[in-house]
Formats: sequence, C-alpha cells, structure tokens
Amino acid sequence: MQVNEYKPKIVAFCCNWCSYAGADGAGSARLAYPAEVKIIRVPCSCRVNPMFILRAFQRGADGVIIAGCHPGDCHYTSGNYFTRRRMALLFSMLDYLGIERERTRVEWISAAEGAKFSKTMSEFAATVASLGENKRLEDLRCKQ
Amino acid sequence: MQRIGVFVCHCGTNIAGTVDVVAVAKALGQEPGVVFSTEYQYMCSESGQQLMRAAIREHKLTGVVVCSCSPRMHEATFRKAAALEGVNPYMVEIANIREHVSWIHKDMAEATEKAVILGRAAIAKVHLNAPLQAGESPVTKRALVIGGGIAGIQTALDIAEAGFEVDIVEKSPTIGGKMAQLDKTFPTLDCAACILTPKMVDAAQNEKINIFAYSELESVKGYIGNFKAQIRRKARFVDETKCTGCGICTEKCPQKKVPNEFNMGLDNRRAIYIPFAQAVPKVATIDANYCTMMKTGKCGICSKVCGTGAIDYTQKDTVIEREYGAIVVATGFNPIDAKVYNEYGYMDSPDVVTSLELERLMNAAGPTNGTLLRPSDKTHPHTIVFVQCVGSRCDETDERGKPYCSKICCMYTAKHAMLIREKYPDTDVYVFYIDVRTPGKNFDEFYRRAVEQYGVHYIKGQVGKVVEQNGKLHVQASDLLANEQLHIDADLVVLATAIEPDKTARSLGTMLTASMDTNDFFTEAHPKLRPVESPTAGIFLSGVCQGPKDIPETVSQASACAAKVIGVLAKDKLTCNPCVAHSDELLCNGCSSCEKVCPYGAISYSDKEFRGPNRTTLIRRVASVNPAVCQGCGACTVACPSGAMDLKGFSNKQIMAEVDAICK
Amino acid sequence: MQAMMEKRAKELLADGTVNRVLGWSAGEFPYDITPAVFETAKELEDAFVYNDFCAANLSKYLVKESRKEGKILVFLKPCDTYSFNQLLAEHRILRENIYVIGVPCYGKADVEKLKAMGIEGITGIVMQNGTYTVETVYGDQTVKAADAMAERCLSCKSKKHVVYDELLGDEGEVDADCNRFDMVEKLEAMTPDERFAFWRGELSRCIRCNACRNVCPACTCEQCVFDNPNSGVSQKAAVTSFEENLFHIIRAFHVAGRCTDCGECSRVCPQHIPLHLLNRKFIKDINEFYGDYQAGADPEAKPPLGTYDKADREAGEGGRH
Amino acid sequence: MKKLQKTQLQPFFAALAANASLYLPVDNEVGKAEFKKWQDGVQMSTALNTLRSAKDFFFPQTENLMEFKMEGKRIDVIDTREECEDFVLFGVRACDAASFAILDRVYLVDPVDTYYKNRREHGTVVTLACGRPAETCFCGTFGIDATDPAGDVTAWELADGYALRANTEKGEALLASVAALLTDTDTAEVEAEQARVRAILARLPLSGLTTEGLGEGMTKEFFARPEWAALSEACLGCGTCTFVCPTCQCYDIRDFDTGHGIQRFRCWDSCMYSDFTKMAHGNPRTSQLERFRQRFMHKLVYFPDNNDGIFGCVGCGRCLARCPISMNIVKVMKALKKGGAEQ
Repeated sequence: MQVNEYKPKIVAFCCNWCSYAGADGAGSARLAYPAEVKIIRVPCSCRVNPMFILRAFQRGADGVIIAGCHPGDCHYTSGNYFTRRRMALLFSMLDYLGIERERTRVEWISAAEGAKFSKTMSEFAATVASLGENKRLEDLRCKQ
Repeated sequence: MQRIGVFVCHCGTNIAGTVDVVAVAKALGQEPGVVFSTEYQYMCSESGQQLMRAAIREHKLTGVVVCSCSPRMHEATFRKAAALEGVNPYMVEIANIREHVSWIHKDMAEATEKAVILGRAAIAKVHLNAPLQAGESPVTKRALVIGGGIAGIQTALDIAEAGFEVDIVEKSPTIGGKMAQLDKTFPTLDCAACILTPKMVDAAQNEKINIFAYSELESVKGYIGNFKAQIRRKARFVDETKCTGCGICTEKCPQKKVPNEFNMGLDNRRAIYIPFAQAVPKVATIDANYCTMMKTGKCGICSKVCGTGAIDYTQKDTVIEREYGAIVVATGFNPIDAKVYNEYGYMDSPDVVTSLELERLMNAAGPTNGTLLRPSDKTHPHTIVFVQCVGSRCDETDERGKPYCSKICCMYTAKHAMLIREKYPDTDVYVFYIDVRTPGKNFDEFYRRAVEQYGVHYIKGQVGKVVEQNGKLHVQASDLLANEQLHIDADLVVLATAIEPDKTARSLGTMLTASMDTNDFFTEAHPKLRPVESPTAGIFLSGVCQGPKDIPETVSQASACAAKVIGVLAKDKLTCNPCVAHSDELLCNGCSSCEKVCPYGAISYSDKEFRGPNRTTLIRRVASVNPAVCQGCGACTVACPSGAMDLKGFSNKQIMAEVDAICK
Repeated sequence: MQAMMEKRAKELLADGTVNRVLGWSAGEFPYDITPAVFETAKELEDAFVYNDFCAANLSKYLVKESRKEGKILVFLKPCDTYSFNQLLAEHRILRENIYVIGVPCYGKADVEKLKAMGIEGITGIVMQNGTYTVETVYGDQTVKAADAMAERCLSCKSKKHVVYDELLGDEGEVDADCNRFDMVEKLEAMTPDERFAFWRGELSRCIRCNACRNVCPACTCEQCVFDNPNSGVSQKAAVTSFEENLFHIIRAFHVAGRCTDCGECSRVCPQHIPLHLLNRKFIKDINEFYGDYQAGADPEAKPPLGTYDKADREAGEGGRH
Repeated sequence: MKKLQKTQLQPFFAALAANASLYLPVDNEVGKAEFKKWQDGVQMSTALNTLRSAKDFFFPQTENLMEFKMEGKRIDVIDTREECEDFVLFGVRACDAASFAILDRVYLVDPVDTYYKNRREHGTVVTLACGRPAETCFCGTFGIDATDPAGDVTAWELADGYALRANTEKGEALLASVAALLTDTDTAEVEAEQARVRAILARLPLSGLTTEGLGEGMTKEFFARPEWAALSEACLGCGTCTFVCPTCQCYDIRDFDTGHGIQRFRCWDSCMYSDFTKMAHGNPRTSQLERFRQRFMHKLVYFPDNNDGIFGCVGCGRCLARCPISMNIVKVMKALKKGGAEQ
C-alpha cells in the first residue's frame, strides 16, 4: 500500500429529516463509505448558505456535498426546491470561474435510502479523490 | 468562555469495538474550553446520565458534548439530563460516532481519528451555542374540520365527545360525502346509509358541533393553536333557520331538467333541491344556474308554496371569521373522469358506467329504485364486465392515469359482483383484473366467496377495447393465464376508476402551507410514526385526502386524527421549537427576500424607528419572525443578503465553526 | 435636453411639487460629473448638467433621499429605471416621496476610451453630431462618439423607461438582441483551465476598494456581510486569491436575480475588472434555467430565487454551464 | 549627470536586476500601467503613471505582523518578520516620490514602524521626470516639480536616451553598479526638456490651484463649514480614493483564524469606510459627512498642522481619475476656498 495516500477532505451537509437519517440508516445497515466524508447536520438543505461551501473549500475541503430530501418530500415543504435553485446557480458560477464543478454536488437522499447514502458518498469521495487537492479555491493561510 | 464537558460513550462494543474511546476522550480533553472529558460504557443509561450530571455539578459545566449514537436517538435524553442540572438543554451537542463512525468503518485508527474530528466539530459548535428558551403560545379551543364526509364526521364527533367545539365546513349542501352515495359496504354488506346517517344526525345534534354546509374555506392565517379562518357561506337562497325540509318546493319546482349529481347524473332533480332524503342539514338549496326565477326573474313558485317563507332570492354569500386551535383536512376523493379512457367506450355508450354510478343504479334510493337496469334501455343486463384498475397503477408513460393503487376497487368490485349474482343469478359477471388485492380483515374470505360461492368469473387480463355493437358492448380482452384473446358481448361494462384527491385539495394545501405529494394527496409528518399529522404544525389529516382508504381505515384514521387534535386543544399553552429564525433589526433591509421563501408565512414587516448618525432618527422597514409559526428550516437565512436573518441553534457562525473544525 | 430638464426642474421646484432635484453636477473637466442634489434654481443654473458623461445611476441615492422631508425629483436614464423598480420591489425607496422624470440616453461616453486613444490633457469636449471635438493641452482631436461609447452601452438591453411620472424626449425600445451575453458565452466556451486563468488574471487585480459594491443599486444592505465582524466572512483586504474569489462570488450571488445589469460595477472599478460578467452569468443562467427574467422590469414579478418550480433542473445538471 | 542610450535600456534593466529585484511600470492585461517585476523582455510602460501608486512597495496593502500558533490549549507567539531583500523601483514619478517623504513622516518617527523602515532601507528609488502631464495633474500646487523629481536617482527621458542624476548615496551606488552602460553628460538637454514640460504644466487646467488659505491652523475655520454636506452628499463610501492615493497611510490590524493559529495582519483602511477607527465604545464618525471631512481635513489641515505645514497630498490626480462619482480633493479645495471667500 502506498504511503501517504491522498485522502480528500469532504464536507457533507445533511438535512436533519431525510439525509441525516439516511446516513444513520447507512450506519445501522453497516454500509461503509469513506471516512473522509464528515457530516454536518442542518435542519434543511435550504439552510446551506453558499458561504458555508466556500468556507469549507477555504479551510481545506476538497469536496462539498449537500444532501436533502427528495423534491416534494421536504419536511418544510419547499426548502429543497430553493436549495436546488441556489445551488444550480452557484455551481454554474463556480464552473464559470474555472473551479472544478465535480467538487460540489447536491443529492436527494431519503431517510430510507441508507444504501443510496453510502453509495453516493463513496462515489463522490472517489470523484473528488480523482480530482486531487483543491487548489483553485484554497486559501494558503489555512494550509498547515 | 464555555466550560465544556465531553462524554464519550462506548455503547457497549458498538462504538468501543471500532473507536478507541479512551483516545477520543483524551484528545478532546485537550481542546480549548474543555474542562472535563471522560468515557463510559452506556452514556444513555441511568448511571451514565448520573455520571454526566455529577460532572456538570462538579466542574460547573456550561456546555456538554456527548460522543455517542445519532442525535436522533438520544439528543432528547441528554438534553433532559443537562436540564436537570440547570444547564440549558440547547447547550448540549451530540457527535454521532456510532452511525456515522463505528458502524461504518473497520479500521480503528481511521475511525478514532474521525470520531475526534466530529467531537471537535461539536465542541466548536457548543462554544457558540446560546441557551434557548422555548416560547409559549395560547391555544384556541376549537377545531376546524374541512370536509363533511365520513372522515370529517367521525373526527368531529370524537373531538366534540372530548368536550371541544368543532366546526365542519362542507362545500356541498349536505354532509355525508361519498359514503352517502354508496349502496352496501364490504365485507359485511351492511347498508351504507344505515350506518352513516345516524352519525350525520349525531353530528347535527351535537351542541359542540357547528355544521357549515354549502360553505367554503376562503383563507387561513396563523399557526398551531391560533388559526384564523374565513369561511364563505354560499347563498342557498333559502333561509336555513326557516326551512323545515318539508320538500314541497322541490316537488313544485317547474325546472325538472337539472342533472342530479347525487345520482351521478343518471337522473334529474329540480332547480331547488335537497340532495337526498337524509341530508344534513335538511334544507333546500336553489341552484342559481338553473333556477328560472334567478335567471329570468319570472317564476317564484317555490317562494309561493313555502309555508315558512324561507325562500330569499336576494340572499348573498356571507363571509364569517372563526378562530381555531387545530385544523383537520378531510377533503376526501373523487373518481377520476372516465372519459379520458375512451377505449372503454365511456363516452360512446351509456351502458359503460363507473363503479360509483353502479352504486347508484343498485341503490334503493337511486334512479332505478334499486333495480339493476341498463341506463340505455332500462333492461336487465345479463352479461356484465367489470374492468379493474382504470387509471390506477399506471406507469409513467400514461399521463391519463395515476401511479398508485386506488386500494378500494378490488373489494367493491367483489361486492358488486356478489350482490348482482345474489340478486340476479341469471347474470354472468366477468372481472378483468391485474391483481386482486384483498389484505384486510375478512377481505380475502369475501373475495373468495365471490369466486367460489357466487361464481363470478375472475380473469387475469386486461380489457383492450369496448365497442358498442347492436345494442351490446363488444369487449375485447386478453386472458393472461390462458394466454388467449377473449371476446365478450356484454350488456353492461363497469369501470373501476381510480380515485384521486378532491380538486380543492391543491389550493387548500397552499392555503394551509401543508405539503402534498405529486398526486395531490396530503403528506403526513412521518409515513409511519406520524401518519395523521401534516408536517405543518396544527394541520391534521383524516381520510382519503392523505391516501386511498376504505371506510374502516378512514374511520380509524379519523378517530386517530381526533385524538391528535384533542391532544392540542387540551393544552392551555403550546411550547414552541426554540430553534427558529430571528431577524437582527439593525441589519435588516426590509427587502422581503426572506418572506418570499418562508413556507409558513412566519415573517412579517413593520416600520420601526432607529437611531441614525448624530442623534437623528430613521424609520426603516424591518422583518420579524413569529417564533410560534416558524418551523426552523432556515430558507430565509440564505435568502437574506445582509445576514440579518439567522437561525437559533444552527447559526451561520455555528455551522461555519463546524466546517472549520472538520476541515482543519 | 439639458435645458429642458433644467426648465422642468425649476418649474417643479417653483410649484412646490418637489423640494429637491437629484441630478448631475458639472466638474473641473468636461467629464468628471458628480451626482448632486439641487435645492434652488440658482444651484441648477450654476452646475446642473446632462450630457454624454452623465454616467452615474442615480437610483441608489434615493434609498436615503426618499426618506428625507419632502418630495424629490430624480432624473433617470432608461437603465436606471430598472434599478429604481428593483429598489421599489424591495421596499428600499419610498415611491410617494419621489417624482421621476425619464430622460433619454443614447449611450454614455467613457473618458477612459478617449485616454486609451492617447488623448491626454483634456481641457474641453465639444459634443455634437455624433462627434467629440476634444480640446487638450496637446492640441485638438476629433473622435466619433461611437468610438468613445462605454462598453456597457454597446450592448444596451433597453432604451425604454420602465417607470416614470413624466418623460422628456422620445421613448426608446427594449433591445432583445443586444448581444450582452456574447462575452459570457465566449468564456463558457473556454476550457475550465482557460476560464480559471482568465478570472485569476482579472480578480487578482482587485484592491477590495468596495467601489463595485457601494455603487451597486442592488447592494443596499444596511451593513454588508463583508463589513460585519459578526458575519464570519468580514474582510477589509483582498489578502489572498481566495478572498478575492469569495468576495466576488458572494457579491454576485447576493444580487443574483436582483441585478438589473446596469453595469455600474464595471464602470467604477478602478482596476478595470469586468465585474458585470459575473452578474451577467447569473442573469444568463436564470434566463436559461428558469425562463427569461429581467430584474426591475416589473416590480411585481416573482424573483427567481424567491420562487421555484417542481420541474426545475437539478443543480449541476446539463451542459457546460 | 550620466546618460544612458535608449538602445541600452534593456541591458541597463538587466544590470540592475542582477543585483536586486527591479520593479517598473508595465502595461497589464487591460492596458493600464502597474509596477511589475522586470524580467528579460519586459517593456516599460509609456503611460504617464501607474493606476496604483508606488507606496505599495513600502506600505503594502496587507502584511502579516505576527502569528499565534495554537495546539490544544497551548499558544505560541511567532515573529514572522523577515529581512527584506534589496529592490529597485524604476520610473517613479515626482508625485509618488514626494509621497514617500510624507509616509516617512508618519512611519519613521518615533515609534518607528520597523516593517516600513526595513523596506525603505532596502529600496532604491529611481524617479522619472514627467514628459506629458495630464489634465488631472496638480503636483505643482504642493510645490512638487514634475520636471525634477526626488528619489535616489532622477531620470529624464530624452529623445535618444535617459539622463540620470544620483541624489543620494544609494543612488550613487546604483549608478556606479551600472557605470559601464553610462556616459557623462551635461545638464543642457535636461534643462531644455524641463523647459518644454514646464510650459505644458503652466497650461494645465489645474495649474492655477494653490494652497493659499489652506493648511496649518485652519481646523476651526473649516471644520463646521456648510460645504461639507454638499461635497460629501454623493460619496459612496468606497475606498477607491484612499487605495489609489500615494499618501494615505491608515491601516487596520486584524486577526485571521487559520484553523490552526492566528495570523495578525494589517491592511490598508479607508477613512471612507463606515467602521473606520471604530473602537470599543463605538464609532467617533457615524456619518459619511464626517468621514469624508476627515479625509480632506487630514490632508489639507491636520497633516500640515503636525508636519511643519507640509500637505498630505502630492497632486498625483489618481483620485480625480478614479473616483466613481468624480468627487475629489481639487473640488474640495476649491469649494472651501470659495466658501471662505463668500463668508
């Protein structure tokens, strides 16, 4: 095995009602996904401010994923619809600035979809790993 | 600076088997602000909680981090324990090192490292936590039930039984709903009217229940415990207080050509009418669309024959405003319009009928007085074909139909087939089905009786086409089990049309900010654990508005719903979720961006006076959040460009602190 | 036009319709024109000016001015009226305290373009018949007005006023084919590496002077998150490339769906960063994702980020943009 | 006086760059001049002046002062200062050169700003006399001679080359280091060039602007003047004027939490910003009028008050060209004078 194998840092914002529960479901079913994925619980995906995403990249994240209820299933009726619009625009802007669009993602994962949670996180971690370290939105001050 | 205590749970070997809990407790003990850090076998146990409480006392802790299972499991447990020691429950944060760490990772070093990072994130958050106090709001001790079918009636009766006032708003002239139109009910074959009408009368006579029939909900504002509703009482042109329901007017009315909706348009009624004999309230209504007096100003016969002078052609709609503590949605269903399935000839032949039309054709109070006769020539049908799943269980490519199973069709078709065979043994009855679904108490036995005792021909297969030929209905179908094409010349074809939520449901959902699924069924707060509540607090679901149901299920849900409503009304005050949005007025621009994304209408604006530079005052429009209405989703916080809107318990700074700790 | 405007302003002051006039005031040179509030006919006579160098969008000043005592007259160019409507929609200005006179605009001149032609030491500019005769200490030069037109005016989206109480001059048209997205499309067609290089080159010049933000009629926050030490993102300097990106991404995001594309940000940038290309990207995306939307065109319209459609595209879905 | 042939310009740059980093005005991607490091092939801009001033080299927009390293509950304080490397600034105009003297009066008096001093000591300034002044130029107002700028070495662009004159020991050393490329010359050519440019300067629109009635002791006279209201009315409160200004010297000190420590840095501040000099008790200047007034009072009154009558402006004209709403110090000076005359 390679020494110092590159492990990306990934922040997953999960809505409390669906995706965080989905992550719990993945845990209960012992469905592994890479340890570099760390979850932050938010009440709804619509709580995720673009500033949080940029903040994560600044602080050394290599990928950020937002997971919420499926459209139509939002605990708060419409939160994820706003998330979808906001993130569609934000991701498009990041892409426009030449920042790898694959580093950011929105996924809809219900409380019942532990398997999907695990699969999505594994896939995303692999994608981010293949992109390598986030250079384009890094902040040199935050490098150790 | 907080004084934080860290408590790492082993969860037996659930966590400790994969995570080096001692190392985690030690590492987190080094974090700034952490004054105490320990691990224990079962933090959630009584002794675990005692350990935490002792540490809070001894180390004067102001914040608590528990590294354990998911907060969805024991957040409430640990918050309560902290509260017992005088620490605000919202000063407790959970690092989920079981579901998110130990259960999914095998490598101990890796899992331990991740557990430490999640612990650090929780510590970073607690540093910024503030004690939160749950607010209280009063409760108006009256419920509103929207819809006067069996669901609404049952809910209303149960609520009234508990001693609370209930208003039923029903858009048609009488309560009773779909059940009033049914003949017999499965699987007991007792008469629908015999079991429904006493309940209708009970509702009418209950002093706690107000029935607003022929009324529609105009608007709803407010929140759980404090709803304000405007109800439009449509003009009947008959004074409800004077009408005795004698029915003379309905006999004398010269306008006889009005399609009778109660009989599914199979016969006619008058322009002034009482939908059916047992209507509640038993009051006549003038149908202004057909009334000659209303249209031309000439007639006035009903007014002349009315002994009590109840007729009032000048009556206007009135809008009343009522306050409620809880709202029950019981808007029910309708069969889909069968005309979209014209391959079955519904528009071409009067002898192709829907199941609900068949109910009327078989009902003693129906257009044929209970004798089954073909609508076209009033003859007795000898071959009857039932087509199942018309518009139900359709795949995505079928835009006319519904993706779901309508649930009740299999059973009522078995009922129909059985009743017909019982009454008219010379009739051949064919049922074409995809599957026969009979999961219910005595349901499968009922279906088997239809097949085995009554000789109904059940054929697994689909009907392709129904064509009228020489007074017969030529049915082309396939028998999937025999793998052959069938041609049946039928006298009557009955379509088991899918049921769909009432058309008013969508706009009602918007009015109540109660979420709905793509089929316009109301969504329950939790599909298993909170099946009679809407996610919107104070809105409850009764009957088919939430999903297809038969009568026993509807009635049980109606009673369950009533129990939930009583639970709200029995309280004098409601405790609010303290993790709600709040607006910093000094930063607020009053731009309304937040208001536009709030699903609950929790944000309002007012002009306020602020200090400007150099002792001047400025008046600015600023937002404020009603904490009793806000559910804490946070949509507004991102819509707000100035950052004036923030969410308690999940503030911008708290989340960024977690991000920082994780990415470090 | 200037004479007509001055006349109307004096009339409205005299008859008490308004007590102040928000317009433009002449400067030291032919081009350095400053927005100003005039209270008397004399002040108007002394300094009021309206010419091809009156570039500033006056609508933002109304946030403060419309809250003062009495009614104020404001002259708005077509593109300024969009900003006005947007401010109105967001309750930032009090309509009842404002009298709007729409004034025509045929494209404003950019003195930087003259200077880029090597014209220095400008002491006077005579504007007539589509040409500028520029008097300088180094001799006179004549240039076509079109050659000196500001970049933003070359792709003007509308010469139609969307709001006014009174209109002076002729009303113009909305130009659906203004090609304003050409440069955005050009950037979209580049590879990510090229785009990254382009924006790094541009944004690295940022000195974080906040001129773009402070001039922006959509940026009217009581306190900007970047100035608020409690916001967690406040910053006074473009310390690192990340800070440059953060500031400009978040600023563009905060005005997404609200930016009317008036182009003031790029006009005032002392470092000549084409900031409008960020805002235009959002405008273009909104048009493509959610249907055509022009902020400010209709103050009653639902803002694209304040509404949704169940059939909206997924984030990150589709194409290269 | 020495002379460098135009053909020898690049070898001259190469020779200077061999000993120290050489910075000079270069046209950037949008055709505007900015100071950039010279490398082989880099051409000097022909623009009159750089968009940003040359002060950045001695007083950069941001600089780290120190760091705190945090591990668990332990905090270490780290001195991050490093000795600056030698560098040469070529092509500084008279106005910017004069600004260094103003900055020195702030940063080299007790308590000496060691960060600034370090860079001043290691920098050698080669100024270039102006040949084609712009309408926004008014350095003459403050007694600055655009045809005879200060600096360690003064250069004049002539038809066929550059005349060079060392003004300081550092300047002598610099010219000595490239002596092989230089020839001796008399002052005649330079004087002719100066006469040509002085004639142009006299025709500039702002040539008549003087400091008469401004300066020391005028605080009471100017502070409460009604003109401030109208002058500051259009001000957007952005920092453009301060950030392009060669003499603006205010800074803010801030801490940045890097996640594993704190970087304490300073960055330029602007008196136009709403949080300028905000203190624990609040902000002494709560309105834009007060902040606007502060900027101009500082340059025109307070600075002269504390510095022997020397004004805090060098007339470079950058703020005239860059202000988004074209409000500037010239308009302020004229309005104050006019208001004074009317009183």
